[in-house]
Amino acid sequence: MKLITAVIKPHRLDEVKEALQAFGVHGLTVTEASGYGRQRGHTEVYRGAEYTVDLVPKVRIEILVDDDDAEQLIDVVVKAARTGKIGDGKVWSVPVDTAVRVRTGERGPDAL
Amino acid sequence: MKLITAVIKPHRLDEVKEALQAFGVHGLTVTEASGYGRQRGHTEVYRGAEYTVDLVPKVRIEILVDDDDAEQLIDVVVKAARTGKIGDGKVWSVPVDTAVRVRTGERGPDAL
Amino acid sequence: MKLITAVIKPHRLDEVKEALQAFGVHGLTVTEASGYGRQRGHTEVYRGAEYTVDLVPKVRIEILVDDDDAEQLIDVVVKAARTGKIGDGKVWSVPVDTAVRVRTGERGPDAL
Amino acid sequence: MPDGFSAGDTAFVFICAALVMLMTPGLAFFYGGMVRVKSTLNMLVMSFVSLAIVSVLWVLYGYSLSFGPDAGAGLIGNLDYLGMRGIDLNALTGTIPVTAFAAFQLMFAIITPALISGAIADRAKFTAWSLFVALWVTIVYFPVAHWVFFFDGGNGGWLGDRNGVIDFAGGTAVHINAGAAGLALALVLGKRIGFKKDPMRPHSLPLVMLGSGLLWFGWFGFNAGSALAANGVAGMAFMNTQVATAAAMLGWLAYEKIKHGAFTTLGAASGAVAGLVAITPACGSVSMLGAIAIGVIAGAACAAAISLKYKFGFDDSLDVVGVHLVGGIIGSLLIGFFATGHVGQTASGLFYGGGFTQLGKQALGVVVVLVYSFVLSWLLGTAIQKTIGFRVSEDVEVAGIDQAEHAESAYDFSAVGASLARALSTPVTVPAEKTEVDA
Amino acid sequence: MPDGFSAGDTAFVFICAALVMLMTPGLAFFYGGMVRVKSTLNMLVMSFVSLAIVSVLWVLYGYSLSFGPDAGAGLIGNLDYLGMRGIDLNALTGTIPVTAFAAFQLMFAIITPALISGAIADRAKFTAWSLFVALWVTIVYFPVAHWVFFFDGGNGGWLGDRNGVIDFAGGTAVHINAGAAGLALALVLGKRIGFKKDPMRPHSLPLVMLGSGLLWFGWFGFNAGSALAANGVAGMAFMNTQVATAAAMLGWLAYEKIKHGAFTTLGAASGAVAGLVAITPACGSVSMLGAIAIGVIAGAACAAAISLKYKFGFDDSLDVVGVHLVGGIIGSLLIGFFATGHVGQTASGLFYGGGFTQLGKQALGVVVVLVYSFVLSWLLGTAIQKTIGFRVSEDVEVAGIDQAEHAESAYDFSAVGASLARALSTPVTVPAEKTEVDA
Amino acid sequence: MPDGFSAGDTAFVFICAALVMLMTPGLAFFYGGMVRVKSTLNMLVMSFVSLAIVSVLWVLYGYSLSFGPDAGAGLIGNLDYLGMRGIDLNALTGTIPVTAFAAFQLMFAIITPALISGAIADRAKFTAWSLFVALWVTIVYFPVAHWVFFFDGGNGGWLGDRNGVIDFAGGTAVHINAGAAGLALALVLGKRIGFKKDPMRPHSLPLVMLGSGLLWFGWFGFNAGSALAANGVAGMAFMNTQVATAAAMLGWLAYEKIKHGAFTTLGAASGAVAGLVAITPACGSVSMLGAIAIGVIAGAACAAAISLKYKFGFDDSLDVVGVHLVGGIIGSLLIGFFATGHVGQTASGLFYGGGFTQLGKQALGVVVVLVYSFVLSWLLGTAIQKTIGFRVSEDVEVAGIDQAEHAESAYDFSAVGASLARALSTPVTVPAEKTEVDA
Ligand SMILES: Nc1ncnc2c1ncn2[C@@H]1O[C@H](COP(=O)(O)OP(=O)(O)O)[C@@H](O)[C@H]1O
Ligand SMILES: Nc1ncnc2c1ncn2[C@@H]1O[C@H](COP(=O)(O)OP(=O)(O)O)[C@@H](O)[C@H]1O
Ligand SMILES: Nc1ncnc2c1ncn2[C@@H]1O[C@H](COP(=O)(O)OP(=O)(O)O)[C@@H](O)[C@H]1O
Repeated sequence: MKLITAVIKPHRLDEVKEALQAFGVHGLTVTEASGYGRQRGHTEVYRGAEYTVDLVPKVRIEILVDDDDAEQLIDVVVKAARTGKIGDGKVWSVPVDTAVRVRTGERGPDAL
Repeated sequence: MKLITAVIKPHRLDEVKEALQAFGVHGLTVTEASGYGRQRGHTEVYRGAEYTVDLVPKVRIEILVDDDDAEQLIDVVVKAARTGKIGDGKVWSVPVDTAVRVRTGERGPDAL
Repeated sequence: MKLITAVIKPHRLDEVKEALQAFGVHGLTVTEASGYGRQRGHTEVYRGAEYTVDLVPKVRIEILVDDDDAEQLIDVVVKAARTGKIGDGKVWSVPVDTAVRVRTGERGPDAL
Repeated sequence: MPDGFSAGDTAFVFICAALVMLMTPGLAFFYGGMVRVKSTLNMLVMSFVSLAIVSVLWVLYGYSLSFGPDAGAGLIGNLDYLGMRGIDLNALTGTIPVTAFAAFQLMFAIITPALISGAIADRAKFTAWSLFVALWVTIVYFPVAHWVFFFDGGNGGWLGDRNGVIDFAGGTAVHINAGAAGLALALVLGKRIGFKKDPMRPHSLPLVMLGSGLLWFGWFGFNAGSALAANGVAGMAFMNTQVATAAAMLGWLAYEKIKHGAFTTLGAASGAVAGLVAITPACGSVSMLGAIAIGVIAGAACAAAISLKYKFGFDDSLDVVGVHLVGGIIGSLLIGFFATGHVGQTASGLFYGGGFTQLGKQALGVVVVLVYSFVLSWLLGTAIQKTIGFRVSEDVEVAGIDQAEHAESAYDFSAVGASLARALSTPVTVPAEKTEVDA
Repeated sequence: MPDGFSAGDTAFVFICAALVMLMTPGLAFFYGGMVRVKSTLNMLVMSFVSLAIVSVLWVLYGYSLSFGPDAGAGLIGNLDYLGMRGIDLNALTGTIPVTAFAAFQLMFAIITPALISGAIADRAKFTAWSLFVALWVTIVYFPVAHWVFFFDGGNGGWLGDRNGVIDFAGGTAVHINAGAAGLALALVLGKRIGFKKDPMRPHSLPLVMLGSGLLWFGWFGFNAGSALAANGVAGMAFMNTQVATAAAMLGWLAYEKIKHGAFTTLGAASGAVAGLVAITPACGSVSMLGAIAIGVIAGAACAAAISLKYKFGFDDSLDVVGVHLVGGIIGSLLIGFFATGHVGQTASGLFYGGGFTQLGKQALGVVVVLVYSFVLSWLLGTAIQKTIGFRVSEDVEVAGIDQAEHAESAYDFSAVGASLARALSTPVTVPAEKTEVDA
Repeated sequence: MPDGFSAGDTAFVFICAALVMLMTPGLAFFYGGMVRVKSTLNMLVMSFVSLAIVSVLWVLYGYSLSFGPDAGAGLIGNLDYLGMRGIDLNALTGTIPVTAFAAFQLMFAIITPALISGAIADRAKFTAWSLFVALWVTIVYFPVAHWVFFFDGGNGGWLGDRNGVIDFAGGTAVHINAGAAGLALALVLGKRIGFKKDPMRPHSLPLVMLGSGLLWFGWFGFNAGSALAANGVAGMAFMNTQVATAAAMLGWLAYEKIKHGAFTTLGAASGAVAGLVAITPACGSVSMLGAIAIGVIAGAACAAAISLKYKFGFDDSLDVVGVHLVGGIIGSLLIGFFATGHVGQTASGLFYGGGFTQLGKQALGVVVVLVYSFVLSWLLGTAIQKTIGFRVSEDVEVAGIDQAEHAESAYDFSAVGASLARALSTPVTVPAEKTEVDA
């Protein structure tokens, strides 16, 4: 199994979720994150001084998948998350040793 | 070493922590997350329309452990987190190359 | 490629970021977390009873890097995050199969 | 002070003016809590800027247009009081100083445009909004206030003084006026991205409740203060305000429990506001039982009315139409039924033997103000949209208007906030270069 | 207006009534900030619904039961004023319109049941609570208000008018009454899951401070307004209110610094409220130095009293007993010591040469109201629990009552909130099927 | 009540006193929203404790020092009213009870030290601050109030009554006084860690707006109430307060839009406060057009003034100097130009044919209060710093003062809060052992 992690623009979550659904993946875990990269943040004025805030809100998604689906799923996510503008984010995949469904104790692919 | 990640129901954190303590693990890192799976969310009424909110609050726990303890620890977590109801969550494990304790620079199992 | 994850004291983020910049790494993803370890939390008084809150705020940083840079980068992070006081946190590294830049679809080291 | 002056009445009106002033911040919180977190500040400051703009215009010419001697046919005041000239310390309006009356009425002129802002949440340029406020009070509010609130023994405003439309505290001049303008602007600016799809739930219901609490509190000044004296009429207006609001909250909660299965906090707050709106024109002419009836009707009817926007597809974001326009119409028309002839005003409604006469007058007031405000607001909004632009760009709307228009975020609760900011922001003293950015 | 009328007094009482009205939202924020985030809204709306229910009942029959002509033995008013009939514009109570008096007293009737809600935070069904409020004011508050507040030259209420119990602004009728009822309900509903184990700290102390600030502000209306005239007695009540509150804050802070090593914000807020409670009955009969003494005593004593609940194991969640019952008793009894005979009332206390007489009367008032309220509230609560059920299910309590009872969450601060919602929610126009869900 | 008494004036002053009381919580929110989340509570409670301390001292000796019969040369009151002895129910000040006057003035004495706290956000020990408040009101505020506010037919305070310095409602005694003291303490305590580097942005702008809304509302009591009567002068003060505030908001917004490219919410709030400050001394002596001029000038000038701290390197954290000192000076001096001689006071300014006379007097008032307050505050602050220590340790400052000084966190919004807390906290009834901890 693989764990696919995607750090994307918050307002693309919509599309990603629909794409996953279409692909047949029905579960995911989301965390709020902030990112810093080559993209620039926004400017804020406070008390007569301006500041550039480089940290930009992102959504971090984790999806457990079968090894066989991993590559394809990455493509699905990348495509759905893309706006073509700087700051679109990253998707990566790491190997998973075991996965368990807490409710039933099922292991491996059955746990998904 | 392994990194065990558990996405569980928030109100089970209590039990998980006590189980870990009993097992001899004394550290963990917690993040707030939301999950989406086969479980359903709740209904909210807003201005004369009802919405089903599918995203459900979860707690995401990370625990670094020795390879030898990993399997057993997963069982401990799964048992402690289980309510038997849908939405109990997932636990998975990934291999870790290195781990360092920042304060001392110790590496590997000693870093835990 | 590797994924370096660091759980550190929030007020060291400053130094870590500067050190990374100096090292030549320009992107990272940050999440707020809380940690529990051998460090103790603080005491709060509420309505005539005192409580020790053991969960302490931490910052969780993720950095994707080339295999070659991984070891050195870990050292950079550890050095920058260190205060020498208990609760300084952990840094660990896991192997990454693939990484993709969402904007362009570039894979591997080019995606960083 | 001259003869006829009453320190008691003056004390009352001063404090009522302060209470009505507080309603605008109250409204800001009511609206501000209801939007998504990314447009909180814009919502707040749209109300606050109305305090700033209208106060200055009022002194310059607004008071004169609204309450200066009639310039002809009850349509508008003349320019005798430009810059408040001639208003001296001892001049009276009834039993109170002119300054007290002018201050009290100013607060009405401030909140009316602020009410409109709820219809165009999340998407109006701040400069365009400010311009709109200045122009709208000038060509819509000041004249309408003259029509409804200026009394001069039959030679005052054409609706109130000359034609007997009863509007004790502003059901037409304030609520129908703002509601119709809100509808016009919602049409001009169009729907928000995600309208009907995204629930766009309130980001802070405690802020909404704070707003509704302050509105309720301030509304005693609005309604009872409209008696312009601390007397029995004010007392009746006070009690009617309280019980109609209470009844409307119950009406709204009952409606939504039956229709949607839950008593919501937002429903409680909205129901209270609906009741306050509906009793505003009527509080000086109905009995307390009448006020309860008006409240229940308004609460349930407004609860039903807010789904109209989904049916007809106009994005009146925070339900200015559903609450203020509909509530204002209900309250104004129900006077035609419930006026007892024994409270503050002598006309009787249908249920008290007065026949259809008063109802007809009320209908006149409703239609005139609604049409006038809708048409002029639509023209004004369209003119602004066509010239300097009224609506922000799609990117700004998605990223959030607070950032783009005000260079601020409403909250920073991060435990690591300071550190993150320190780590990742760079103070610059000149505006940052406009390179490609990710917002 | 008729002879004897005073516009100044009327203005004063109107504004005081508005101030007291604001106390109920203030209380909602005070309580709402103190609970965990998952029951914020429920806490707010328990107070707001009291505004709604009690106002309507007041007009229907409450005013008549409390302030109608005595039906016999000073126990209750008769039904002369059902539906407020016969209350015309010019009728006076003392120097002010009856409507002003009725409005002022109504606000007391509203806040009293709202105070009780703090004892049963996080676990009461909203429908059951609403029913409780309606029944409780009818069988407990309206009679007790008659006993304490109805004066008619010796033929009024049996405690105040007939037996000389001093309660200037509601130490017995409001605070002991609510506190005893809170104790009863805490016992009937039982402890929250996690009581004594989970700290259940306030989710927003700024909201608590807002509440206490508004309560303090409104309390000037409560106490000074109880003079029913803008005169020297009101002035003394005003100053006494301010300094007792100040002294109580210092008393509480000192106590907790010594006992627990920190000056907390919650302690400052709670101390102020304890002082306000304790001076309420006494503000018309003690000197300013006496008020300071009462404040310090009440602040320290209430700070100590809130740990009783841990000792005796009843879950009075937000310390209605520790603050309102204990504070009310302290203030009521201390009149027996500190009454000077020279402020608003003529009876003197022990320290001013009056012997034990007044203390005895005060003890009578305390005991009667405490016992009456406790017993009836317990019966009422038990009856509701046994029939429609008063407490929510364990699942609802764990997941949070806001969601289950009100279909809402208090806040949505997520920067990605809108997007998450858009992505993951599906608008439905009919109630969602009740399938197995994870909350 | 005795002859000369006016119930109307009394009602007015009572309510104004309550309004001014509300300004201190308002200030707490204004300041509390502006700091980072980790010092929110400390900021709130620094204001609230001023309510507690000053109220008690006022009754003990403060009122006597400020408003007791002059002890000589207009420098201070004597001790005739220690413990408020001799103030009976029927004693009058002008047309109102002495208690009403004493209550009104007390609220001024409370907010003045609270204003100072903004200069030393995030870094003052709470005990040291409390001590400072007690000493500062005693040796600085009470005398200065006597100089400026005590009138006794030419035998009163030396600035106001004897030398004709016009300060209607406290431009010198309150704002310059607090501003100069803030500057002194900012110097004594030194810069915060991260000053100039870390933006230290407001953690909650809605809380800031709530604060500014309540301040604006309460300020009507402050300014109009200073007429001590519900009359035409109060009316002029009321209107001037409103329009100067409005104009100042526009002035500030315009300045920052031109200079930094954005209209900020914080700018709107700060501009309003700057206007309120500047009109405070002047509201009883200028026309409404003059008030607009003063407002615009003050708004823009204060917006410019807040960057002085970066230039000169003193960390006046929340701009007490930039807003209150600068705004107070502007308002006080502009009286020398804009006083019409026809409003509440008879002296005319330069623009109204009065020459430079009044301007000279105003300059005297400004300089005297500024220097006196700065010097004594600096000495007092230094003495406290050298003895018990005024500033917290570096560790405490980094981790956040709320935790260390108050053992609390402002918010707990975590959806899992309760569970996390339950899981990970251990109730202890004795203070936890002080082992090495990570905060
Ligand atoms: N090396 C990295 N490790 C982890 N996350 C990264 C890294 N580089 C970028 N990111 C994440 O990706 C986001 C977008 O990166 P950026 O370089 O701005 O955009 P792009 O990938 O379009 O060039 C960042 O905000 C950050 O969250
Ligand atoms: N494929 C997945 N990848 C990552 N997280 C998942 C996945 N499926 C489910 N989850 C997480 O597990 C939680 C419970 O999943 P769900 O399917 O509802 O329950 P169950 O495991 O009891 O069948 C979800 O809320 C989500 O956080
Ligand atoms: N086994 C673990 N797995 C995951 N995170 C851990 C583990 N142990 C500690 N941590 C994280 O590291 C932080 C510091 O740990 P602690 O034991 O207090 O400090 P130190 O590493 O200095 O001894 C904790 O707050 C937690 O976030």
